[in-house]
Amino acid sequence: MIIAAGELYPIFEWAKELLTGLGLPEVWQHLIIYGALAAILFGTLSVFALFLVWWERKIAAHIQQRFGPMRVGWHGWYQTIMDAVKLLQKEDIRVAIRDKAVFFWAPVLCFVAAFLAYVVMPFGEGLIVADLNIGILYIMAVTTFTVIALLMAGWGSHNKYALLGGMRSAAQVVSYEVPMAVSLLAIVVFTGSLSMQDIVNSQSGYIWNWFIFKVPFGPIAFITYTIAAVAEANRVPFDIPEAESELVAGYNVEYSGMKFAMFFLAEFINLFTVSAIATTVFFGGWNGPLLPSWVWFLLKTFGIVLLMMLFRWTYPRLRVDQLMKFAWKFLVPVTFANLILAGIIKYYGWYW
Amino acid sequence: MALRTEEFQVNMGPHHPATHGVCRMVLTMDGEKVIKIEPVIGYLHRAIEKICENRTYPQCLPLMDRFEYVTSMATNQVFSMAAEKLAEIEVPERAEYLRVIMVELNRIASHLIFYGVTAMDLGAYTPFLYGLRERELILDLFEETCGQRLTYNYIRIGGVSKDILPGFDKKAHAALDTIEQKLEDYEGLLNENPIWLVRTKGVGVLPAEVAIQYGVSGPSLRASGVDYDIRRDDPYSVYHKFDWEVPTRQNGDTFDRYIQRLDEIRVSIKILRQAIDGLPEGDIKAKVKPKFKPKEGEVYNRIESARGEMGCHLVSDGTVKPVRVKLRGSSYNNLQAIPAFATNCMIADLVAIFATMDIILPECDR
Amino acid sequence: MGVIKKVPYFLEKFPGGGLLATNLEGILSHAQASSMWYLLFGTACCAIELMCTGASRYDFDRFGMIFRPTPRQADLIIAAGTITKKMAPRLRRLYDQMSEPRYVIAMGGCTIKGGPFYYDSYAVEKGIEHIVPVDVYIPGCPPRPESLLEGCLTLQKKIKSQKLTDWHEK
Amino acid sequence: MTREELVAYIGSHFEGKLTEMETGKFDPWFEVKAEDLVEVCQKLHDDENLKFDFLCDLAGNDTRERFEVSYKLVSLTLKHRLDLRVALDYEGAEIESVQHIWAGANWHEREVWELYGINIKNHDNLTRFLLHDEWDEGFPMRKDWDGKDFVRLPEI
Repeated sequence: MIIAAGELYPIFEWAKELLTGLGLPEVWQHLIIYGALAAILFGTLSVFALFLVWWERKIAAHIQQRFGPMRVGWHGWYQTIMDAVKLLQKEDIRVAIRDKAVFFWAPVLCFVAAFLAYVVMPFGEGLIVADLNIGILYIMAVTTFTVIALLMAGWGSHNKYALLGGMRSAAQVVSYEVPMAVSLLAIVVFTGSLSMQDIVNSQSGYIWNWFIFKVPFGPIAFITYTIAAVAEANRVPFDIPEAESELVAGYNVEYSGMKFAMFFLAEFINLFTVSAIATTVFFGGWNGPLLPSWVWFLLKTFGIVLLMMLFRWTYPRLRVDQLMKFAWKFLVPVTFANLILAGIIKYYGWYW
Repeated sequence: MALRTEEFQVNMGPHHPATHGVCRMVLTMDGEKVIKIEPVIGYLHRAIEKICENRTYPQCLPLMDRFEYVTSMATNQVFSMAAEKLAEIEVPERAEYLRVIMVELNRIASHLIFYGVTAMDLGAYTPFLYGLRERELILDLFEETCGQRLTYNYIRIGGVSKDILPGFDKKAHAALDTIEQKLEDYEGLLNENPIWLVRTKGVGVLPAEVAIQYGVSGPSLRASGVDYDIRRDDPYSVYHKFDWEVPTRQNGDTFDRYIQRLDEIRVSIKILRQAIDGLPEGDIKAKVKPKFKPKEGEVYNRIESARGEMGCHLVSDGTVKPVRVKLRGSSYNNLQAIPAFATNCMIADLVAIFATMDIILPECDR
Repeated sequence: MGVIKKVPYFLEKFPGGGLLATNLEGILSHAQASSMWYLLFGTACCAIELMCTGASRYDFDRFGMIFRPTPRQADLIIAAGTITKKMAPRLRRLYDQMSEPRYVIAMGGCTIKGGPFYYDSYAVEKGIEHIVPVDVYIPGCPPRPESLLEGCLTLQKKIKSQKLTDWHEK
Repeated sequence: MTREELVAYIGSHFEGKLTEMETGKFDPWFEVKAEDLVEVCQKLHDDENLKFDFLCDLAGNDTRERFEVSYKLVSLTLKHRLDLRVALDYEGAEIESVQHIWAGANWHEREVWELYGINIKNHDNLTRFLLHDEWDEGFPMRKDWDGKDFVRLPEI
């Protein structure tokens, strides 16, 4: 069992004992436990995504001096649940001229890819599904699935706007993958490990042990990472794949009902993912006093999500060529310089 | 080996979020680049000119509101002025002042919509709501004066329909102060925003010669460096009594067209303050017979609306119905000029250009 | 129709399932009514009032109504403004592209019966009920934001009073 | 140039091709023959002292006896205004395009062609754009036009 010590450890220990008591072979035990874990993760993250949608609408509303959803529940707290139930009821429109398989699998792939990253995400002390020793590399790899899904959606819809959106998203995500990975690498160079758990552990102790404060390259890496992450999550100012005023709705222009809901939720789960990575790598992950570790993790993550939401409701969007220029001519050199700086600092030990 | 590439056609509109109504543009695209633009209009052609020939002069006025609903005060004014010129009616001074007040307030409201919509087309949703929020202050003033929020029918032949209520001046001054204060917020939100600057500066440059060739008028023309404002160069109403100047910009790019309109809000506020303070006492309407019959003749009357030159060519044969009402909307020419200078831009820039030219479709289609 | 609509029929086959189905029906129509996403469709004057209703002072979002640029994801089409004969096929097409269940609000005099262009305009469609089925009519030229909100609430009431059997017809 | 100077200047420089009309109480109105139109417009546009570089509006009109097409010109640099009018016979009404002088005339001429049925010579894009695609009821702005959706309101 990879689940290490943590607050929920006794529960898993108990479950394991129960299963052993039933006399199941070990393969079945693992299957059941991982199945349960997957279900728990799926449930929690779906709830997070629903919450984030509502939260974003409220934040946007209050920035714009409105109220936002008010009618269903206290301050409309179950508005997004209602939206989801409504989307479930909607007719599933399949465009007549479409690439059938691609059109069908695109939202599924997008939705699944959004969850994959959580395999190695340390939610709390010991709350990690699998502490892979290539943790960050794995995350970088699986989050890129999203771009394939969006490209598939754009291609399969047989719609010019969708195709343009898909192409834009491919260009954008591929470009911003580089600065994102390199800015994370600066931290990896420092810790010497790709494992998420190790990264969190090396920031334990006091607040100045967090990488954003600990090392001079930390803040730079955080800023470059945040910019790239916003682009990765397809949000304003980098929301060109679904730019409303240009491409109507971009890649999801032909999707209705539940398929659209999948894209929609995946977008918010991606937002949560990139924020969670930032928390883990720069803000000490679940480290924190008094409160349980997972509470700290969520607090920090939601803080970063809030930052990204504030970006969204204040900035205009960039043009596609400017976006590329910014990635390749500014972010990539800066992140590489930062990586070299990290190496030098690590080599000479200029940190506390 | 070179890959074979193909141009493709995109049909932008008639229902598209960025066309502000029902303009359709057939774009030939090379990837993201627009290499040919063909505007198609007529989706809102309601035959207002034909209907006007079928109605009496006062009955035409409500249709004028629908001709250009964003600045309906100006459309009322242009028609009323043309009819007054034909009938040789002298408008009382108070009515002229009230007209100036209402038209200038309406101009501000229109530019606030412009501000919001342009920001929304460039991806920033919040300024859109800010713009509309301040616009509501102006609509409140209109509502208490003439009872409508959008289609006022306030400026009538011979004067205005109702006098302002007591306390209007205080409310108007308060609204103007708020708007002036919020203008700084707007500029802080966008003008110093690097993303906004790279999106607008140097994008979609409209050279002055092209603008004049195509008959582009109003703020879009002045942003290209042509100093021409009908309020000053062909004075009508009481504009010559106020102290104001015409702002111009030199570059003619998207940014200049945007900032030009914010400058014009300031000018309008300046005019408005003087007009509200200097409002004379007197009648609000000249004596006009219920059966309004102008003399036989022909007149072309032009005023400066929020989008540029608005004209009304009125032909009368001495009966109660006009023979011909031709309305000249500035968007008609402004839209026509877009293919001339916007070709070979990105599709995102086209949206920005379309927004900053401030095209309102009913003005084109009528 | 979404999969979930088949569930009530399935439930009714079991004893006591009718009660469940009724509750489910309530929940489903409540969900529909409280998240009506409207299509950004405005042609003339009413579009400005539609914009104002979406803006800060009147705030559509309170009722869970947000705009969607694409008809596929919209539940409600607020036909705001004059529909001309040239525009009519496009409106029909947009309506056809929307996914069921879909609703139409005719906003303003022009969409009801041609409005000020009724008698003598050769280009205006005299009422959009010739083109699309209309659920709620809102008179006015243009209607005030309050009356638009009232119209939306009326539509909510209508949706909430729908029965399962209605869905087949709609 | 003031109004009087403008009228005098035009009177002396256009060899009688422009005749002033009574109706011009506000801006000077001139009548020009259809065959002289392009030449006159070109001269109005190019003349150093006139420089009418801005075409505000181009409107057709049906007076029941004849068609009229009017051109409203402004000089943005010299700030003076002038209106031109061309009278055309009802049968075979035809006029030369001025879009090579003022590019903005393009759509206005198209509109005149579409709504009045006045043919425009040398126009590069005479296609229908205001009326809907299946339109077959003739030219709606003509006075004698009577379409099925058009109810003439009673005379007062």
